[in-house]
Amino acid sequence: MTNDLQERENRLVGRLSLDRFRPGLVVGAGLTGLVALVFFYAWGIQLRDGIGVAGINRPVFWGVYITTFVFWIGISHAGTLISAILRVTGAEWRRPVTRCAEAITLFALSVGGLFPILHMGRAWKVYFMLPIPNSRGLWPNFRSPLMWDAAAITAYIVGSFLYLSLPLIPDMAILRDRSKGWRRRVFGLFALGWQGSAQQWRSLESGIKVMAVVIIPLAVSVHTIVSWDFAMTQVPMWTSTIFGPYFVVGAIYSGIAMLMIAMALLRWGMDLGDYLSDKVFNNLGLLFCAMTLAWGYFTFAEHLTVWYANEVAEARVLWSRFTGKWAGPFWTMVIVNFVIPICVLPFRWGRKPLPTALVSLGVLVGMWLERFLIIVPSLELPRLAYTLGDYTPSSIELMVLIGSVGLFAFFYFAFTMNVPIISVWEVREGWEHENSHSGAAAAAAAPQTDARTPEPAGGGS
Amino acid sequence: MTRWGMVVDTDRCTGCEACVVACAEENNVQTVGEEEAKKGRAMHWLRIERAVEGTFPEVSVKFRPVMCQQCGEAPCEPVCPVYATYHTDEGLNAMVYSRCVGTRFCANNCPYTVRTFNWFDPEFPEPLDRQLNPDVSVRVDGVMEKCTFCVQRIKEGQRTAKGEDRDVEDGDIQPACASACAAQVFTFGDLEDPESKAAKLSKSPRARHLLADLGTLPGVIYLEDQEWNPGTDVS
Amino acid sequence: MPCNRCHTGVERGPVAGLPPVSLCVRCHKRFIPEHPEIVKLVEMYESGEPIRWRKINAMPPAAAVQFHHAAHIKAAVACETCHGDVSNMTLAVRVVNTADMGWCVDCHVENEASIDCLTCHH
Amino acid sequence: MKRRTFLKTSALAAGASLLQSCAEDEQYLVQPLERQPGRPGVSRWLNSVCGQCQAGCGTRIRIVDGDARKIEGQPDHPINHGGLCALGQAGLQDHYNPDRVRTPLTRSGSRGSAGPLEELAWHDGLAQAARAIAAASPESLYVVSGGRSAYVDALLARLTQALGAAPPAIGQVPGAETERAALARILGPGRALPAYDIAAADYVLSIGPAFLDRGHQPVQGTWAMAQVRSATAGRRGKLVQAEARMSQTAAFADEWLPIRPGTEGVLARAIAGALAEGGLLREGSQAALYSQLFPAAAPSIEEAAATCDVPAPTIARLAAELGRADRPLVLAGGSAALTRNGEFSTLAALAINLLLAGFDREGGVSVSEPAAGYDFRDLGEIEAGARSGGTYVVVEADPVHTRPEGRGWREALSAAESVIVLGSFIDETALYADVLLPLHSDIERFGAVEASGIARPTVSLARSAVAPLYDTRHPGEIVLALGAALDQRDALPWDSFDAAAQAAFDARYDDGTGGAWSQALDGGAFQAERAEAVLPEKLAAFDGPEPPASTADGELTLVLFESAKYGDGRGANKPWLQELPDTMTTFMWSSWAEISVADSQTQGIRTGDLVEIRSAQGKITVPAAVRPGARPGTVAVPLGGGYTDYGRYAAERGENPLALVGAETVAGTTAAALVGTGVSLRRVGPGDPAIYGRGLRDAEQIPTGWASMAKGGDH
Repeated sequence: MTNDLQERENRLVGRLSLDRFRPGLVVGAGLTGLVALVFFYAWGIQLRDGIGVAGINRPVFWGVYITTFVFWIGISHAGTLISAILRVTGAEWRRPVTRCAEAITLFALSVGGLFPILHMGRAWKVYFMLPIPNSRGLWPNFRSPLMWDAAAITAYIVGSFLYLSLPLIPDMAILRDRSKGWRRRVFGLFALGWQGSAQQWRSLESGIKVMAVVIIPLAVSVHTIVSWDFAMTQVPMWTSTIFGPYFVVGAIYSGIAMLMIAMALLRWGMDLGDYLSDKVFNNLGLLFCAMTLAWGYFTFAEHLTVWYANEVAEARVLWSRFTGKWAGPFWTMVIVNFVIPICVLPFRWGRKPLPTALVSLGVLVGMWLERFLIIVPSLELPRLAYTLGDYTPSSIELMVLIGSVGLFAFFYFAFTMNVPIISVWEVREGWEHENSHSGAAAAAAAPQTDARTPEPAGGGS
Repeated sequence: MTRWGMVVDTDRCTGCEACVVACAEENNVQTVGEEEAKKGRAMHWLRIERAVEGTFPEVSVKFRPVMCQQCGEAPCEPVCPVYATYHTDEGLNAMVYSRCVGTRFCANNCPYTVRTFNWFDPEFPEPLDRQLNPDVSVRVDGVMEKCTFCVQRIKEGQRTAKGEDRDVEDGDIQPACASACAAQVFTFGDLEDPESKAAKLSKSPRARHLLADLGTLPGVIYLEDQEWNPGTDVS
Repeated sequence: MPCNRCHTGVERGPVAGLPPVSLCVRCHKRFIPEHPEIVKLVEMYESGEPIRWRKINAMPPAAAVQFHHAAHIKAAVACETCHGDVSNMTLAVRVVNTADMGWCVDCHVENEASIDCLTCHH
Repeated sequence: MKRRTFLKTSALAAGASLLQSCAEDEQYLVQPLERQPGRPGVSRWLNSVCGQCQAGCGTRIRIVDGDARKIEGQPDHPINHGGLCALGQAGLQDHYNPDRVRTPLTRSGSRGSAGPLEELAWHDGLAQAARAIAAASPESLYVVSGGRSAYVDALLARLTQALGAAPPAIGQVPGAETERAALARILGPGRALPAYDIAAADYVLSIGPAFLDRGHQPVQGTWAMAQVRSATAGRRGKLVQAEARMSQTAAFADEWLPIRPGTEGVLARAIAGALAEGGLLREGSQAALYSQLFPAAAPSIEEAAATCDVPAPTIARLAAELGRADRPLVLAGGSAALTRNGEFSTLAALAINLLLAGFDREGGVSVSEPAAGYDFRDLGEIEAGARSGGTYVVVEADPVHTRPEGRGWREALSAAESVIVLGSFIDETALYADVLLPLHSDIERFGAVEASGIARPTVSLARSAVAPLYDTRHPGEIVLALGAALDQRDALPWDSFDAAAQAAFDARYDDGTGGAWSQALDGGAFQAERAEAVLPEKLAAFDGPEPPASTADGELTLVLFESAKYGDGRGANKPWLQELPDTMTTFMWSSWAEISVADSQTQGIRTGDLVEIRSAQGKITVPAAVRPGARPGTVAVPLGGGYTDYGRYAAERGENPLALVGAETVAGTTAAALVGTGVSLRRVGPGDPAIYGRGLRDAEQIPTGWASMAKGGDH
């Protein structure tokens, strides 16, 4: 039995093949790294010449940057939140998913977190927003939703980092024990002296459990607060009580979409079909489908109330989305975010890797458009109609947007190259559960397996 | 206490825009050039809105100068993460350029769209720079700016009064727009002082706030016979 | 010698100002006329070029500070408080980091002067 | 704005910018050699006279550390009462304009281009100019002045007289020549302009003049309308504007009559008829004089309604309101004076005041006497004459830009023997100059302006407020210097312009004590008593052409106007004014064509689209501004666009609509007919003009919700 498990573990680690040169990953990292350079190039131009190189103007003071900020923060909900929910609810099929989902969170947050700084007129003064005691006697304004944002995102990034790194410890130890030379020393460093003792397992398990419980409200709060950047204002169609849950649902929706794409690529590129199996896609697809419905419901509710109330300033924004200059993007969003998913995901054939990945691609585009359509039409149509605006993104903004995708992908490639993208010990733990269940059934003896404290046999070697 | 305020009699406004130029002249407001103006980045702190109602030949037009309303409950103030915009004891909605980090949140939340942003450093080709008002800081790129009620003139008036050991008298202080206006559209003064001209005018039955239902309690009071419907005042 | 003997603007306006070079020259023709710096001064005067002095206590433009000398003189702030003991300097140096807002604020707080931002920044 | 070059790497750029923002910029203090006026950093306010137009507003200049920082109106000035217009406010950008001519220049290339211009010493420049004038025969010496200062013009008149040449031609407000001619038909020959006491009127009917936009006295007009509307003056007065174009004045008016251009006279005649027939005449009404002037029966209200496109009941109501008002006033001229039959329109409107007992009473019409004792002629007189060769002296005027293309200034100046220009900028006329003598700005010069179009003769006076920035001179001083060089010391015996101005002033206004001059110089202005407008016993019947000018079928009528920000174009080189959104259209940095909603629909034109306007004379392509207030069948274009040169802010911006206008004159005068040219309109394609609140261009596309959709869209 132990040998069998060891065999399967060897095969998984082999697939992850961290010790081999993998041209696919290297080329991927290289290409996305180049795209990521575009991000820094464009930002550099902006710092040199002024924020005016972006297309934003008066009255559309926020544009692609804030859209993309919300987009990436939304993506970040993929991981940690989903993995935490699945962990807390004890969904067994989660095991191969958690690591690649949590990585998305961390990197999406890192990329998204750059945007509030990037969009500032004077990015070099960002320290004004930090509560550092200073001789001026000045303090940040904690009444501002932007400060709540900063606090929430910082907390989330710390929490996500911990939540990603805790379960990484045993895997690092596995890698340490399997490698030689300098690699062994490096992995050893990250393994933090993991020996696999019962005491260590207990601490790790309780740590992960606490983090899983903590991270869920944290994630919900982050996107709620992001939504309050808008909902707290007096801008037409931003002032909405449902923005909090609406944004959270949208965030999870886009997060799952990103996860689906990542999983499909991993499965295809690294031959991980045995682990990121059809069953995983199917289950996640069901969740995806549920989020489609939830997102559709919120979108419908949001627009219905505005339409029915017909308040002048809000109706102007609404109709610019329905039939005005933003009708194209709006109906595109409806189609890729709702119509297509709802035609595909309810069916078993639709929850296979390829269809879900394609649907997800559409959802990512749609969710970016959703944020764009929340921000731009409202700002273009302020209450005093004399200052009507008009916004077209500039090339710099588009470069930053594309570059940020590259930056995110580069992080992800680099991570996959160096860290097991599937949590080896968790998967192995799952096999142990399976075995003990089937073993118990076969023996038909008194159930004595203690599923509560999994004890990886062999001490990880 | 003092609450600086301005009464604007729209009935007299001819839309000549002398106030707009006077404001730029007094406050070192940069001109951005044609290309930037096309992008909607003109910096005027004060604009003359005009509403056209009806169809030919029954067309009527109204003019309305709109500048920072110096709200008592200003939507721009709480959203600034660094207190770059805040409320002073004298009822001014202050804007501290050197504190501004340029999130532009205040401008989004201003229902009057009166805040303007420095997208680039200003350029004053020599010798236009010699016209700059030394009492007003020239703003650098990346900071927000807006009508200040000519705070430099308020400070100057208060300093003069203090130097002469007296209180500031009604009419001592005039913002640039008010002193430029041939039609005497603007009346500036202390709304808390019941004897001031502005306070008296603000009690007029024609007095109203712009977008009053937002509860921003502006310090600018318009004298107009009826409020424009914000939904139909474009043309 | 009192500072305001030459920097005459200090009691009346925002800036202290510099005396005209002719005034410097008039006195210095009698006092230490052979000092090399004074010789330079007289030469510059005679060449008809106004003299450009580098500002020691300069506010960066981005600080958007409007400092008013007369208001401080009226409040009986000594010149030395900010400028140091210039009379004993051969070359004026910055003794106080006037670009450090905390320094200004401390003094304002101590003397119960206004610490409203608009007092200085506009 | 910087053009981004994508050469530097992002890392370098980012690093450089961060370093730059950390580094403390070096700052310098300049120590002056000698004592400067004023205290360092402390502002002084000195009086000056605005020279941006002929109105003569008194200004005060805020000076800090020797530099002018701000212009404001003099609070107690009799003309502007503390106010100023946008053009006047922007006067500092004349003074500090980076494109000002800084030294005398002479041409070494061919005329008409910015070609090589060489710097010149004043001595040589004056000598060259004097040689050219001396070489010219008196008949072919043409002196043209922009009319900014009557006292400079008086010196020019003396010089031309001494040389035996024709008097200087003075550029004037559009319509002025016609208004003067019309007034002369009532008050007898003379060169006075009608002046209106608007502030004291309680009912103002303006048939033509957009007197708040520009015109003779825009700032005083604005002040006066504030008095008319002042709640403190008891009953609020009323303003009715009859004008083909919806000007700012029309927009401000309580009622606007979008009259068919060229029919203003018919409306005025019909109102007069209704007044007489409706028993609305009052004590003092000069009905007899009126019927001598217009012996024919007035058109009926219905006829007028059909001709003018103004509803008959409205005409009847206007007559009734005029008749019942305490101090009614009818303003004449302006845009109505610019059509082919402008003299009839102006006279018919002016003559209503006869029926209202409006001459020489409070809130009525009086005369604005021409400035002290000098002879002048209209620009049109030069244009009408045969010109070949000739020597031109142009003082603060730009006839090449501001006169219709059909008036032939380019050809005349190209063929001239020599062209001497006194000006501050390389404008279109200066492009033809052989010698360009640069002038002091308004605030640098000794200001002496005699206002026109104001009832009480008013002289605004001020000393130089700031030291000259460059090697420039006062135009009056240049004329004196030319006089001296031409051995005309007898005609121009003064050493300085202020002495010359004082002599002219004293000759007219001094009571013998000499105190008026110095008092006015210190106080900013002098105001004499109102000149009486003595009505004659009998008037000759008007014999000029009456029928409205009509355009061919399918053609639109071109309406040219002076916008509040560009004026005749002089505002175009000031960035503040270029970036000022035109109040009615919100266009910036460009000229535009105002097109009615109806006309736009037939061609599918939207605001911002480029349209080609074509006339028999030429064509221009400008962005369209579709205006609900534009009269169908008209196209209105502001003057002041399309400079080929005039500095960086004006050059190649918009188009000059005068390219469309031929040699047509207002019948009976030599004035250019700026309204009434027949044009065709064609959409060229989409354009990209700078429009404030750019969404406004798509206002018609803004959805406003289901409630208004049900009503069929309301915007």
